[in-house]
Amino acid sequence: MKKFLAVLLIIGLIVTSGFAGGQSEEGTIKIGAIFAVTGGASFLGAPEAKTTEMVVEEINAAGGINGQQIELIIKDSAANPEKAISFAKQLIEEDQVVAIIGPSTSGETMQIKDLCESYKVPLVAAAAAEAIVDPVASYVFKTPQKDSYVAKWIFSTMQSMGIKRIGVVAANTGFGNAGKGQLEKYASDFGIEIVIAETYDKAATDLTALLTKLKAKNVEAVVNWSIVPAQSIVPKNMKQLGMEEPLFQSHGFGNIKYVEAAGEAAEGIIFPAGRLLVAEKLPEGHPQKEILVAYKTAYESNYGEDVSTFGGHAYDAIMLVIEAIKNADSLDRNDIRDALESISGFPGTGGVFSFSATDHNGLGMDSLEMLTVKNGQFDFLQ
Amino acid sequence: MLKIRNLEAGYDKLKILKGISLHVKSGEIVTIIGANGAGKTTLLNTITSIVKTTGGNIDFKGVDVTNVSPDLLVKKGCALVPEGRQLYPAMTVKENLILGAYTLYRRREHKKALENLENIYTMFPVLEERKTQLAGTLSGGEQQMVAIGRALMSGPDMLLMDEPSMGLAPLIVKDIFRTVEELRDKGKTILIVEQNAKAVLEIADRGYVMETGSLILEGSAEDLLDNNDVKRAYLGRDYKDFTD
Amino acid sequence: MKRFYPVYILFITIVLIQVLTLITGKGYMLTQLTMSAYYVLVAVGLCMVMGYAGQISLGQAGFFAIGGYTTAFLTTIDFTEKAGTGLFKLLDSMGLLITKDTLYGDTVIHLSPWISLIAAVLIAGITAYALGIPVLKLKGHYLAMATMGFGIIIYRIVLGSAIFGQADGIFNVPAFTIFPGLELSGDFTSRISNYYIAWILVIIAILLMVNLINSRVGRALRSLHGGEDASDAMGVDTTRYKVIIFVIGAIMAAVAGFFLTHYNGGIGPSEAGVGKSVRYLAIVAVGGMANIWGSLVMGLVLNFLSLRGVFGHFDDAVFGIILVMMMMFMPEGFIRISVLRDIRSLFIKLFSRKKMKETIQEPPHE
Amino acid sequence: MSAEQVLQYIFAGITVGSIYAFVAIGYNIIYNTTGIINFAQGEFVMLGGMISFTFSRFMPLFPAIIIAVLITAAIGGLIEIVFIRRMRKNSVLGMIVVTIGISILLREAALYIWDEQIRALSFFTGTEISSVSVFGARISPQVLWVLGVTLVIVGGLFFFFKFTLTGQAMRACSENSRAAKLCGIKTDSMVNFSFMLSAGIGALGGCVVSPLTQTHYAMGTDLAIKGFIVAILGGLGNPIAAVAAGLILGLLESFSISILPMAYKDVISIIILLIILVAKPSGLFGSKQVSSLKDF
Amino acid sequence: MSNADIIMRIEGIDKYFGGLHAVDSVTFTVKKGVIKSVIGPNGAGKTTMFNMIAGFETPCNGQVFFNDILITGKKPWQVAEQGVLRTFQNLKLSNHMSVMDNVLLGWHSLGSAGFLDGMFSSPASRREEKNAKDTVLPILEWLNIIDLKDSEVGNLSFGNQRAVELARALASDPSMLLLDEPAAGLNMHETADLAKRIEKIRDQGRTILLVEHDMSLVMDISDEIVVLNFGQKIAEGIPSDIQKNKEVIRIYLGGDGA
Repeated sequence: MKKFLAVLLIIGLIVTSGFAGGQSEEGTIKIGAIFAVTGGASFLGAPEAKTTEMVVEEINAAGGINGQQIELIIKDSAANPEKAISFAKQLIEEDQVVAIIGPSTSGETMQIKDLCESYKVPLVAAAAAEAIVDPVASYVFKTPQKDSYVAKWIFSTMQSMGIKRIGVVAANTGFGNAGKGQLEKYASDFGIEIVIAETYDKAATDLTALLTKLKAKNVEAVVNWSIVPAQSIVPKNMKQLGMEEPLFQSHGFGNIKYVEAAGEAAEGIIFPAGRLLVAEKLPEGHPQKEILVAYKTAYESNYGEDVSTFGGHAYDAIMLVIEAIKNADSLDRNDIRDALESISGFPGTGGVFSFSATDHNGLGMDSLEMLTVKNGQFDFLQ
Repeated sequence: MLKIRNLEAGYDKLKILKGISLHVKSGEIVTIIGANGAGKTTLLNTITSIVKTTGGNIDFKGVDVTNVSPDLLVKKGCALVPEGRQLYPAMTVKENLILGAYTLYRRREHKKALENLENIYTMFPVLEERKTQLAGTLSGGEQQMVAIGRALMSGPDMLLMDEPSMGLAPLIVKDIFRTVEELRDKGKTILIVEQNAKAVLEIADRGYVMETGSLILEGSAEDLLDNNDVKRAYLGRDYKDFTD
Repeated sequence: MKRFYPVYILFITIVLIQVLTLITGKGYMLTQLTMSAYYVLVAVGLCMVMGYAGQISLGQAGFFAIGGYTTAFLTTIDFTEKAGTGLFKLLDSMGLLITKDTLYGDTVIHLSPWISLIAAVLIAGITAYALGIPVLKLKGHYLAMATMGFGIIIYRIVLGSAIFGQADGIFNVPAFTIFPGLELSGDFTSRISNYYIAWILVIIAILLMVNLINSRVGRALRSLHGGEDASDAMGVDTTRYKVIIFVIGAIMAAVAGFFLTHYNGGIGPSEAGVGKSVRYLAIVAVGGMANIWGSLVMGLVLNFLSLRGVFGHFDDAVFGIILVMMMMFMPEGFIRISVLRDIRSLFIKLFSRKKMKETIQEPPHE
Repeated sequence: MSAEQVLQYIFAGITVGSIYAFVAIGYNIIYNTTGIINFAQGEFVMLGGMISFTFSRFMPLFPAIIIAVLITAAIGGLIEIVFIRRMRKNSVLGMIVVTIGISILLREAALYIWDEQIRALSFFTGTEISSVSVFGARISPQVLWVLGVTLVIVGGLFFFFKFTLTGQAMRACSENSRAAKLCGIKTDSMVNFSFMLSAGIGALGGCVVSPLTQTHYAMGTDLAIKGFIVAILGGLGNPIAAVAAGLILGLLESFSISILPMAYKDVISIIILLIILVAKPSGLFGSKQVSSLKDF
Repeated sequence: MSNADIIMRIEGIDKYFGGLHAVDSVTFTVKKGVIKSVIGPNGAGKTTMFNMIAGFETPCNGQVFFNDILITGKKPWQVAEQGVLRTFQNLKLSNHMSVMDNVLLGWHSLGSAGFLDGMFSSPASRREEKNAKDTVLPILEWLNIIDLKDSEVGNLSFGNQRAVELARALASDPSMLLLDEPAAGLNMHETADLAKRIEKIRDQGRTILLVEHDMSLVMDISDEIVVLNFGQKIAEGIPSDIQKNKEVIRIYLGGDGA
């Protein structure tokens, strides 16, 4: 009998919690967020969720937007597209959010791109793939710099270093695949030959065999495109193999943890990234400096961990939405979309955003800097 | 030394022992004979608590040992030579024997264990010759010696033996039972469960006859040897036609 | 017939829930209820394989993915350029080509989902058959690992192959017009009809399975659970029965994958992951293994809550706890006869004050 | 392929193979005493890396590793007492489900204790960039550590099972647990000890490979699967063969990369698993008879 | 005797397990409509022989013919379809199924409804199911378990479980029954009942091959007996002869074989 009552109690609790969800106070501005806080892409989702929570708390403490408090509803999709779809529908219909930020991964974003477009809900994605804003869907925006800029930066740097034959390795994530595609697309424009391009598993723990394969092809440089721990395994394994060729990484390397994990092997890695990582080293008066330093200090003091560019993408997303709401002075999704599209010269962590009807990324080549690792720190590439 | 009163036990719904009472005095060889499936092995397994008792009690050296864990019984000085020998086939003869003295080693009585080992080697010189051989590769008779030796390693006062003659040629059976007699002469108390009635009754002091979970007869070995009921228990109740 | 009472109750409950959501203005919940229905379908199939026939499968998500990816792949290729060729003219005349305008102003021509539905069922069925014949000879850990291995292979293939969109999966999967006016899609306007499409599919599947369980074949399947020797000795061709029920489970998973992919408008590799297979396993376990209704109820409740994000960051942990706790404390599952008996005796106690019988009535011992 | 490259692939294979072997040894120890495949074995490796990393901030590396091994062993023992012991009489199906559940719980617990970030112990000798040249091929000193520790563990296990009373008692339990009980061996304690031992070995593996592969809360699942493939390949219940099988799988994978795209690496090893399962379930090194005369 | 009277011929079957010669070139025949018992001490190879006849193990050498059809190498279910049904010493019943379902499982080989029939509950399959129930009810009645038909088998007493197992075997209308220690675990009263039932089954024209330890039962009801020891056939004949056979007495009572 006790057992049965317990069962009844549990079922009752579960059902009520299911039906009771979604109740909220009136008069707040609801913003939805879908991040992969756990699961395979938690490297992205966790700092993103922390950042948005922090930002919203700050703004609410300072009185909110136009006197209204923000209610942030974060859903953890664990990088599952089907959950992202479920959550997007929930946020749009049930929670009636004015805009959605996220998801963290390109796959999820692409799965809900059409959804947001047909229900006319502004989506500001924190995922990188170019396809999110190309073709342009009028309601879909993204904050990370375009993959093609990254590829072009890498290639032009190679050009100046006189590198012609390269090997490319990428993780089997949406980010890695998209990056590999961009590299393959633009290589010939810069007179660079990709001798070999390979994909490795995102959970790979040893890549010496793969790198041996690259080494055998006598490449002059290696590009690794990923957001996963392999970013520090690749440099370590290269050093193990005695490969002295320069290693280029993507903007996914924007997390000092990977530098620490790679230790001395990280020295000299070259990668393009937003200026967040070198905020303090920026010259005074740079339009981004103030905001970068502010975000960085706030994040690091709040969570006791180093800031990463991924958190920065979410920071930009939430700030852009807030800016748009302010500018539109309306909670209508269409007004917010219009306001988003007309944002111009807005400094964020990823660069200075200027959206237009044809550009929903809003960043130019100059949003990136070529960085390197020097003495275990990020620094400008000289 | 061993006293059993109204013991009942079985597996799940299948009740095998239906109120067994027996006793074994110190220094005796007592045998329980009966046909296949009479419940003899279950009785020994119940004494060693491998099968749980559902009724009655077992008293060893004046202590109630009903349902105590097998290792405690070994410590108290009662060891079982199981049916089918149950050796560790992929371990050497010596390793098999040493594990018999596991409880001694645990009590740090290494010297006593070593003594026991020496005694066993004297009793079964062939085991010393084969001490590095894997037990699974020995002949049936030798395996039975290992099984007996292993039980003796803990230096028990009482030995329970389950069908030591099973699967052995008659000559070897004789050897084994001669060894059992020797053990009795050295002061061990022995309870043998056996199907081979003739052979075991020749060495036993007393015997019980078991049939479908109950003891139907008790008597001295000589009496039992001549008892027609014994034959009945083996060959069926219509034995009337059976004339010797 | 008596054994269909639960089916009637199920149908009434489904209607009641819909009406309830309508009255309370929580119609949006139908979205997750619809998605859960498809996962329930997978769980019911696994329940047949694992609960009734006693064959563990840790590869059910692989079959789901086969269904989903087959249709996603076939219905998203654009045949605009080939539309003039003979084969496509033929298909067009049979109404098996569909022209659609995209949100971005392009026009694409793609295959009708009817073709991909047949393909999905065939591919899943044939794969299950080819896999089942060697693998179902294995038992216990070996069978678990072999089926899990199959799941991983499917996962790796969809993750590694460009035609399946790699890590991004396939999106923009068109709606499936079952007949004019009834569309399988995630559109908010067709939410109620889709809720019924999903649940009627589940009811049909359950009806078929309840029938099967109570038939000659079903008896033979149930007898496999305790051990195959007895069934074998009674003249049951155990190998064949195991393989066929495995195929049926696989087809149910593939059909679920097909429908959910059209409902969601896309599919990603996470649907093929081992984690998903473990979830189905958890649902069947918590439902009481050999209990279709248990799988149904727990599949509905757990997926519904999970898809609504109720468990938050603890989503996986919840399923882990369920697995461990269930197996340890309630190996017969949550939804089982004795719980119903408990309910009944509760009522008896409340209303009649008669002394109730505590335990199952055991026939007298001799 | 030049000789130097071949050697390089061999080294790569050995590195990965030893990691797999660590997991497979753990599987085998538990399997031997209980007949259970502990699907949470990969999590022990993860715990080893995580715990040692945490302690290495307060103390030198080696004490930190020892503490990590001890703590993980205790966790293993605790798991046996809390979950496995009362489940053992249950069906195989139940055991599979429970150990999968435990692995999920350990993983999620690690996520909440250590978050999603990666951790890496520092190199035992040298640094990330030091490497040794062997016949022209290059190898990190940490790989030598991994190899060395693998060998020491294999040797240690051999000695333990062959020459110590506890080791012999554990073998006795696995060969004939009824007879072991009759010899006065507490089989429950032996099972418990086998969980501690395999957890400890897993944790030690997790520490040694951490500098190379890094430690991440979700690393266990993949390792568990690979470790299982290796255990099956070598023949369940045979830790020494597991090391050989680990190296074979590692080499196969590493040479497969030289020919095929790496994306399909796992498909290859799983197809090997399926073939072995169907064609020769007793493993590469076991005939039916030898596996009945289990030997360490 | 004419060949037509012989229902089963066992010709020189052999089985080795590793080095153990479990069954050693055993040859005997079973006449139609008799009760034939196989006896012998533990480890004599009785169960192994049973397993070989029923298709659970394949003999290393030799053949078994049933009604002149070779059945060695067939799978157990194929042997069962031929009409040779076995019971198990340790009761392999489906404990979670009802008595009725267990017994209907025995009827399985007589039915023909397949997966699709089952799923769609086709009229033919429903008719068949009804006929099946009509067939098995008298069996349940005869074995006094009709009142238990809806109980789960796992909850029954051991005696009743034995009865279910016998009912299950009978449900297939077998021409030959292989009974593996059907009296194990039964009390005297139940054993006496069982003896009567087995004789009744024989009187219905079925052939019975029996492995049993209870000598009283064996001697009471058997028409013929085969004695095995160490895998070899050492005697064959009618019960009274077997009881007088010196070799048999020796292996049962022991002694020097004098």
